[in-house]
Amino acid sequence: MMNATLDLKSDFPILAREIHGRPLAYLDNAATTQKPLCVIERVSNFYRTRNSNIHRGVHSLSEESSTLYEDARETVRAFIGAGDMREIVFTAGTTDAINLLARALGDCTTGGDAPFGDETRYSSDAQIGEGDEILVTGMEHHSNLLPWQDLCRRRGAVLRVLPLERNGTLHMEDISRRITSRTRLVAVTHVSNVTGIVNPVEELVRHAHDRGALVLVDGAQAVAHMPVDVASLDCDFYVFSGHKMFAENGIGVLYGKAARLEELPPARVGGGMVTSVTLESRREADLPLRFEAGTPNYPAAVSLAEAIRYLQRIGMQRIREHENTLHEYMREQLVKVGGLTVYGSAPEHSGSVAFNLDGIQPYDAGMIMDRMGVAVRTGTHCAEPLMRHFDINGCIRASLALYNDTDDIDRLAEAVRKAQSMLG
Amino acid sequence: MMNATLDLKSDFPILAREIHGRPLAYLDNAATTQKPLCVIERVSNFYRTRNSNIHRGVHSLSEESSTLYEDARETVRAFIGAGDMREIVFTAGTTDAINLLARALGDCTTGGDAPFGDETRYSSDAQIGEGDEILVTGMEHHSNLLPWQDLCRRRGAVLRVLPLERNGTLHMEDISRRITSRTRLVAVTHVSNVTGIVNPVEELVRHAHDRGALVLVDGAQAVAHMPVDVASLDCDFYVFSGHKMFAENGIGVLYGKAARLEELPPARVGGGMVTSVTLESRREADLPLRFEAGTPNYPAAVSLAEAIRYLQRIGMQRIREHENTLHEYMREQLVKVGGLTVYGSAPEHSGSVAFNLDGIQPYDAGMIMDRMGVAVRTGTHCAEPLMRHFDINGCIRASLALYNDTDDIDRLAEAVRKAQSMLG
Amino acid sequence: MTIAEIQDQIIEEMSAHEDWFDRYEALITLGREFGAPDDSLRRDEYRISGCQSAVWLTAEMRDGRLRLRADSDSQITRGMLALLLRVFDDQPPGKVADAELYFLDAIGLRSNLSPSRANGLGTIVRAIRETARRHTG
Amino acid sequence: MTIAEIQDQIIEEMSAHEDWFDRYEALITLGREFGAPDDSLRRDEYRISGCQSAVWLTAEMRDGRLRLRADSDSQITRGMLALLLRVFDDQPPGKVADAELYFLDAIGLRSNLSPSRANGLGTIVRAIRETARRHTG
Ligand SMILES: Cc1ncc(COP(=O)(O)O)c(C=O)c1O
Ligand SMILES: Cc1ncc(COP(=O)(O)O)c(C=O)c1O
Repeated sequence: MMNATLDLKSDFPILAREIHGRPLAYLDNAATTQKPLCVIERVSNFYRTRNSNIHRGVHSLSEESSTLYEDARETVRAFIGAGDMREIVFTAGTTDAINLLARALGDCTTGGDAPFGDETRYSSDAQIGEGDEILVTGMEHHSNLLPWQDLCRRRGAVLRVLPLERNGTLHMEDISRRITSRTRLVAVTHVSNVTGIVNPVEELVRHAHDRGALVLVDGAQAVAHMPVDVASLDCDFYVFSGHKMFAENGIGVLYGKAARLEELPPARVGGGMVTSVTLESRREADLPLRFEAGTPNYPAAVSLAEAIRYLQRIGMQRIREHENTLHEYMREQLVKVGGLTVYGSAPEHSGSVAFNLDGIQPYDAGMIMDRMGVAVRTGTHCAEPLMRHFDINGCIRASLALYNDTDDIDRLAEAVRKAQSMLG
Repeated sequence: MMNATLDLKSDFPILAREIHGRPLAYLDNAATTQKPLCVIERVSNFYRTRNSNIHRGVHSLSEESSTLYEDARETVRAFIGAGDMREIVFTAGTTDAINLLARALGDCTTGGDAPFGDETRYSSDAQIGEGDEILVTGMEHHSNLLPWQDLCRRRGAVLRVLPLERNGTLHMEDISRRITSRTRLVAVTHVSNVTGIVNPVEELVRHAHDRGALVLVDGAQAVAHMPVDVASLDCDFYVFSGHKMFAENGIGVLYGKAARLEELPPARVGGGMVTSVTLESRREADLPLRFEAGTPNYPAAVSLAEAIRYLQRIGMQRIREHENTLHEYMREQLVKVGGLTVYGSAPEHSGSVAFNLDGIQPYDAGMIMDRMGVAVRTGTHCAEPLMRHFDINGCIRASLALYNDTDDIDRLAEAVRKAQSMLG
Repeated sequence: MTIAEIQDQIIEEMSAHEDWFDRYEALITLGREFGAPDDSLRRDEYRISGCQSAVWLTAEMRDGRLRLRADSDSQITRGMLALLLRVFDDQPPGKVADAELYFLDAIGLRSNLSPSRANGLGTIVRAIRETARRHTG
Repeated sequence: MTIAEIQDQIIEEMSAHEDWFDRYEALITLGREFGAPDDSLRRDEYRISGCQSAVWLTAEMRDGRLRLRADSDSQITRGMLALLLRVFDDQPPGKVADAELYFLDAIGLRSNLSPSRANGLGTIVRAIRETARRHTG
């Protein structure tokens, strides 16, 4: 059963750390992943030898930085199976990408007029307005909920919610009822950051496209854990964060089909996204630069490319199998410990397991587990509607990445027992 | 005259690089600065030993990261003389900070209603709307122009421009005419990123406050070069980028007076900026977290704190003197070379010198200078209105930082001569 | 007893517990003994924001002294509240506002005071002091 | 001459110039000899975006061959345009669209082709090829 095991801990310097005199068992990967040495050194070397601002500087350093930045874009493109580099917009992260998209979809008009900027380039039909509907699900991270809530309120659109089954999966039978001819956008997470449930995204996309709605998939919890191919998902937008996939912080991706991005005005403006400017007007650069106002975080993009190469050397399919095996083992071990409730179960899981110890506040348990060297996250996990669905105030979340092993899980079980004995 | 000379090149690994067989003379500091070894190693060590997502995780790594992040905020606060940590909002950079502010000032209302979110907390008076005026200057970077252009068009406000004198300084006599009772905001750069002209910000602030207008100062070209004290400037908002002050990319600061920030709704929403969420509503966190949706770039904040400590060890006043001396020397040397025009002159300069070689396109000159190992920037420098003011299509910009020395300037002069001889 | 005397007493009691687990075991026991959950207290208006666990706090003046009531859904936090109330409850508000708080440090809870701590002990202490300040002068 | 023959000729001529400065000196001379600035060409509608220097390009078909005109405000870019037009002007559009372009590499201008280059040589080549493609089939 453990044959798919990877053995990668030594690639990650931080995993050699001790916490309160015990080796670190890091199970907070859904919050952020640790970085392999190759990524840390890549960025450090970049700053030591290559760094210079990009944007068509003519000197050599600037050209080297620019080339590496565009190479990183190509690496990302290939990694997620996008057709064209113009479809890869670098952002500061998932939250940033979703906010950028939400603003572009609804906040670039002057009271009903066409969007402005390079007016002729955009389609005012692409703007979400009065009476339009946006559909989110009951398991979204706040970052894929609040921007849509706000957009709906600003533009007079209506936020609809696809409810969940008791087990935490999407209520798929409801889909044809919830996606109506007024639905303009479906915003859904690929993988729940709490339960680890993998959503049937392809099916959702088919339904949405049948009704003429666009689909944004929040891939923050997916890209580090399984092969992702935006072409076969056929979603219109896909977003994720570098820091959750072994790259440094401060970089994220907004993938959008070129035809969709072409329709949208830039919602963030400034240096680097224009080809000419007067005090009254501007001409905007082509995709993807149009959406990248300001100095981009090109060193973090370089780190993302390095992280992707690291992932590709291991192989996403192998990573998926390793984590599947561990995920099952973790659920088994928790059930064996007993005296606890696991939230959510579905045909397909990835990454996180959420649970609570009977009669014990997750915060208290987390404190004890930390002293056992086990890093888990407790609280609402930025998913309060999902907490309400399970009728809890919060829970413990243990979440996996490629470097975890059965030893980490055994340590988790031991720490849970300790918390139970102290708090029970 | 050279007595204020600093000798810091050896702190910056990249400055030992060769370009086309010649030592690098890096004079593109207004685009981005290089990083001292202490900053590069601080971040690398952070990722090796401390990294974990912040936001009130209970495990030790998360607490260490959180503490370092908040320590960085305190370091920034003290560095710019802000009164309170709540006034320091971390952003992805200057452009990001200005866009965030522009959205918060005008795009959080539903057609004339009060701003929403935690409605009771904000003042709808703080929102800029129909007929209100925003005043920018003729020397702004596109990042401090386009967001205001867009805001005006979205909200029916009017963009006014404070014109420049022939020498590139602000037309200060015009001020009382241009700041009217309808002026809501004055957006002005502290230092021009092209001419290096230092603007009389305190005077502008006094005029603006007399008329009840707020002032945003774009400090991107100031913070690395001179002591900055927001309390004595008395501006309402001050923004800058880490990467232009020896820190890593992907971090910037929006300083705002607490009373001003309190009035403003968050224009970017998601995880981390709320204390509770339902499908219909939210309660927002207090300042500054309210404005920091998503996983912040806490490692880059740590790098910014390290860069600030580096600056403080040298002393901002010494840096200012060193750069002043060099700046004068650079102007002198260029005049000595002859056959060129320097743009802009003012009582106070910092950082950049902009010029053109007679009859030679800046792009051509830049290519030749690069081959001489001298890195300058050519083009419009994201300041096209200023180019139009000087009636040029672009220019060469040589810009200083604390590690530059007279040798760099001599190399600049030599490279200029070479370009003239090849192209003249 | 004065605030200082109570702190010294607590330090003496807790010093019996050598390692972290013993100390927290004691804290949890204190939390358990802290009294039954009080629904009149567990109301949104009394809730202190900024702690991961729910914490409720009220105060009133009686005979020139600050009378505090507090509760939490976390056992560990209840244990900390038990200690804090032992120190601060039934003291003159001026003393509460200004007292040097050294016992947390001495019994190894100091790190819990930092503003970024999820338990918000620092937040609770700040809330108590502010309440006290409102009741002085 | 065919596109390949012209490229070989250019490579031979330029190989006389050993170091970068000589080569660019030659390029600049080519640029100077490229002809006077042509105002009928220097119009916004002909401008190629994405280069730091201004580049204008037009094409028409004459006798089954692509007739190109181009200009730039940069001397160095004019030199490059001189070479590109020597290779591509007055050739059948199908050949222009598909020809392997190896001379830039051989004379040390290859790095100028990368999309992030400020001079946009790559952008110019792409624009020429697209124009040619529009005039084929
Ligand atoms: C004066 C000024 N403002 C704003 C910016 C934009 O800064 P960033 O690109 O870091 O967002 C710059 C630099 O590019 C600048 O020089
Ligand atoms: C599903 C999901 N969406 C969005 C986010 C937000 O990502 P970030 O904080 O990197 O912007 C997260 C993680 O926090 C997440 O798990």
